[in-house]
Amino acid sequence: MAEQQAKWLSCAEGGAGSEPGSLVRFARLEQLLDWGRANSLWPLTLGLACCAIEMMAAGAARFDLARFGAEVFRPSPRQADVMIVAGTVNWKMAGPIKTLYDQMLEPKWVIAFGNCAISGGPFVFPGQYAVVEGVDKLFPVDVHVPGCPPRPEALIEGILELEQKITGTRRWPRVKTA
Amino acid sequence: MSPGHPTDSSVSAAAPRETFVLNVGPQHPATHGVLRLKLTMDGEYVLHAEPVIGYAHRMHEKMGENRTYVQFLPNPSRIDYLSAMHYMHAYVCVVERALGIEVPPRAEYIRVITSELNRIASHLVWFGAFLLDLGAFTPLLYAFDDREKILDLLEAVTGSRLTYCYYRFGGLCNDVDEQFIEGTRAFVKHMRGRLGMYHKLVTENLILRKRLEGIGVISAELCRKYGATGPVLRGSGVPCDVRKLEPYSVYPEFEFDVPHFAEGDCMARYKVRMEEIAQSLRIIEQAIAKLPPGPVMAEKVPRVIKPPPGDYYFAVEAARGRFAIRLVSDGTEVPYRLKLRTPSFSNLALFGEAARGLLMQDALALLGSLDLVIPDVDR
Amino acid sequence: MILPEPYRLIAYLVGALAFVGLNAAYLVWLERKVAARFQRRPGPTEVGPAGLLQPIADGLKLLGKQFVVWPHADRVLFRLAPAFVLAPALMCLAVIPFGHALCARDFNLGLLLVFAFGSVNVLAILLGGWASRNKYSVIAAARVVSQNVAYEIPMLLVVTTLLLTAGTMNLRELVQQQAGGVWNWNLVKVWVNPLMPVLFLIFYVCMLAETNRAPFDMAEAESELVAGAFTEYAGMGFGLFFMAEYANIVVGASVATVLFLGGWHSPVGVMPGTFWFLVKLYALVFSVMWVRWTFPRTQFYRLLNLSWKLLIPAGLGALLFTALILKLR
Amino acid sequence: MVAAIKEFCLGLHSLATGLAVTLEQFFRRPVTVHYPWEVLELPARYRGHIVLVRDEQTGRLRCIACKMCERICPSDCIVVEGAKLPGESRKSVTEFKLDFTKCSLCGLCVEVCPVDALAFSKRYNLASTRKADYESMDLCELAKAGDAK
Repeated sequence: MAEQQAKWLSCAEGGAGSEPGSLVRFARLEQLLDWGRANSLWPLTLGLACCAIEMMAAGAARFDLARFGAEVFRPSPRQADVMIVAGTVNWKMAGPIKTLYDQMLEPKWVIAFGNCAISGGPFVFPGQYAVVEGVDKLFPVDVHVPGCPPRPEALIEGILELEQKITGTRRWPRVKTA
Repeated sequence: MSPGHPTDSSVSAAAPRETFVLNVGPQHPATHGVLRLKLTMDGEYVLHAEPVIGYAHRMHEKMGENRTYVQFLPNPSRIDYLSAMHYMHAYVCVVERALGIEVPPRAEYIRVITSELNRIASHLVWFGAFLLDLGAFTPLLYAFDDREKILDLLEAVTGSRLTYCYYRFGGLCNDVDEQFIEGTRAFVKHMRGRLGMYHKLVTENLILRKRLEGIGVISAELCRKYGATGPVLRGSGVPCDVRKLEPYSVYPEFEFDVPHFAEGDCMARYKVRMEEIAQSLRIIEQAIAKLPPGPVMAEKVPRVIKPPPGDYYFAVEAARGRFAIRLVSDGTEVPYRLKLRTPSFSNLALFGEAARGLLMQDALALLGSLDLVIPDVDR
Repeated sequence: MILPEPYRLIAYLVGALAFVGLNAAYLVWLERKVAARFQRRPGPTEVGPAGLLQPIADGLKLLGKQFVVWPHADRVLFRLAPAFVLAPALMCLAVIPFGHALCARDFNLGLLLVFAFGSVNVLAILLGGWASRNKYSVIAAARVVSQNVAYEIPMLLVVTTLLLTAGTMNLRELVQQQAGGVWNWNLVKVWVNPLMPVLFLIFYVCMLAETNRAPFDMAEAESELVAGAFTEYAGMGFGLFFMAEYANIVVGASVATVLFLGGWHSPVGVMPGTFWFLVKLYALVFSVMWVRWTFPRTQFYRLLNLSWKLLIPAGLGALLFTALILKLR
Repeated sequence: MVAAIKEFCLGLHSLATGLAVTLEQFFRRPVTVHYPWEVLELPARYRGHIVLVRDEQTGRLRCIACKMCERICPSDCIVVEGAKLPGESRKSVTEFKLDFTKCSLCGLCVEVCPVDALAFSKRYNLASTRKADYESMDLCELAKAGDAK
């Protein structure tokens, strides 16, 4: 068990910059592709716990992820671009979720949705044996959306944040909150 | 019209057949979360189904032994996040029973209203997700639309949309206002109309009826064998409801029926849940009409919760069936043992036997009709 | 048209290619918009005005995505299948008369060609599913083949019945016979054959099944078979399957328009033109989407039962009945 | 036979009603709130992460660093430090760190506070590329930033 955990943890260290490197790059073309990628983020259908319901709510009519072209939930990791880790990941699930991440094809992104995915959330206590304390220990995470569970708006905000990360600019206004 | 299902004997009698193992999950759209099913298949027939659980284990019982009674308050709502109110209800009630606290009537009435609203919300999520399993996408969004209306009401009172931490030992953390009551009244009216629409769009639909009628029959005997409760048991013709059998809170003061259908197929379970939404609306209507004034918090609640040593038990009817907590106290601030009896676990247990011989499509419809919440299975 | 034959054909095929490409891209957009409206939400709005740039973003994304043939898959067939799935749909469009003069290749056995090429697309999905070496893909591929074989029969029976009264397999002539207003369309010519509306209904159901659309979407039964035959495909490989689905809908709807809805003729009898063809075509496409976003999926065995036990006997009955009428008349 | 035909007709009718229901919805107005452009009004009791409250009269943070919240928190996500300012009888807060990534928004800290020094914020749309943004939120700093606005 401990060995397995250490193995998975070591995988994540290679981390950041998930895009495959290529020798020749075309600035304009890259920009165009990035625009395409940012506006067509197809998430993987992966619901783990409570937050998955809020993820479904974000796709439902009131919040409608479709407006940003991100409503095409793909059940097959091959066709998904962004993995929304919505819920608690425990060590039994760590293997499968790592496999899913590896099965997704480049370029790919990860949104850690909810406190459990970010750091294990309320399930962390001294001597706990089950919960992975943050999926960033398993693979690089691009956007963190805190909350328990976060509101669907927060997921939309996470997607916008990710788009900003991909294209470098933000097209939408920022919502001021008290 | 249904094809002959190969039983075990017919399989062994035939020439050597090639079977294969289909691994459904842990990430699969039909498993609603991180359940894994190992299906041994002969073509499209399921010969043997084995649920593999534990992918969403979150140590709730262990946490119960590690923290004080108050600190465990956020946990019950995360065991089964879809019926958070019921789980909170069971937890605060078991502690109240241990401490011998009398809860003011207004608090009990509000608990019933919020619990029943939560039950409707839970059934709506099930309705949407089940139809998504069957390949219909649109009802999911209609159901979520209605659910948002409930969430608005509950959020205004509790401050959160899903994992409410609202009940306290001895009452509630805050009172409801006139706006909530007006909103609930309006919702009851709205939901009655929408139920009619759901029946027109879904229940009467030929394709749906053909997909559910006579599929995945679960007998009362099978339910008894595995301890299945809730809509699954009621779909097998047993009018078993904790609210009627072991009345708690102020449920005895309301008139409502326990819907049950004898067929035991997916359609029966579907109809039970749809009928339960209507019954919940009835209860809410009565509770609002009778809502007494007064405080929402008992006066004599000790600041430090230290129940006398003993063994306490409390069961409620959650959206998925009987949820019970057994609390063993050793007189300290921390429970000695907190055993959770979750309905999804028992309901899932019968899947292996019930799915045998079904076609894969029907087996997944059966799985959907059990209405599982995986963290509730794994705890 | 003054261009010599080979050039004309090439020009038309390029045109057809553009038409299919545009249609596929924008039918996806339309589908997302229509689905959204049925579900009381706006659908794509933020990418370009009214989300019109959404298909372009999707296309770019798919083009820029890694395409991996995983080690256990059949390398050649896995790559071939996506190309193989789109080509037949293109070929079908070559004989469909969009307007009085707008037809790439107008020849006497046009209808036969459409059905011949129309059947190829099944093979492509079978190849894709089988070459993937994924259990879900193989199950889906097997389902698709038995489904399409089952539904080809009633479809051809219906068409044969229609041909008994029409007497030609030339698509342009078929349209010409329906000139002069809505009462001359094959759909409402009950005095020629009282079974016409029934024939259309059978044809429509078969069309849904042949194009693997809900409630008969066994190829991509998302909630059961992950992504069905396309589970292992990523990037543009998946994109081509996606495009082919819409190209097939266009072909199916075009054939239905030609056979039953009077092709390019206007319903009031004046001002015929390609415009009317497109209106009818897209109305049919809309109805296909409407059905998809309303109904749940059927069971696989019921789907086959429907064909073998209901549609084929009904088709045979209709054929016999029509033959009798023609003989007695 | 008659029953079969009747059922067939009823089935067709049910399909038609289904189509009619969705068509009716098709022509209704969408219910969507266009989030970055328009926002939903949050209820007064909405629970975001906690923030420190200032006293209306003195303008100082109400917190007296009694550490009740730190003790009751189920997830150990609050760290409070306080010191007695010269010439004062009660302590005042010098550091209030919140690990929001562990919080379960149960509200126990707000309820237990003897001087009502804690309140829920309305920040519901947090998202960041950096985990550190939420791992140790300095609520004193946040309160200052809130004043500056």
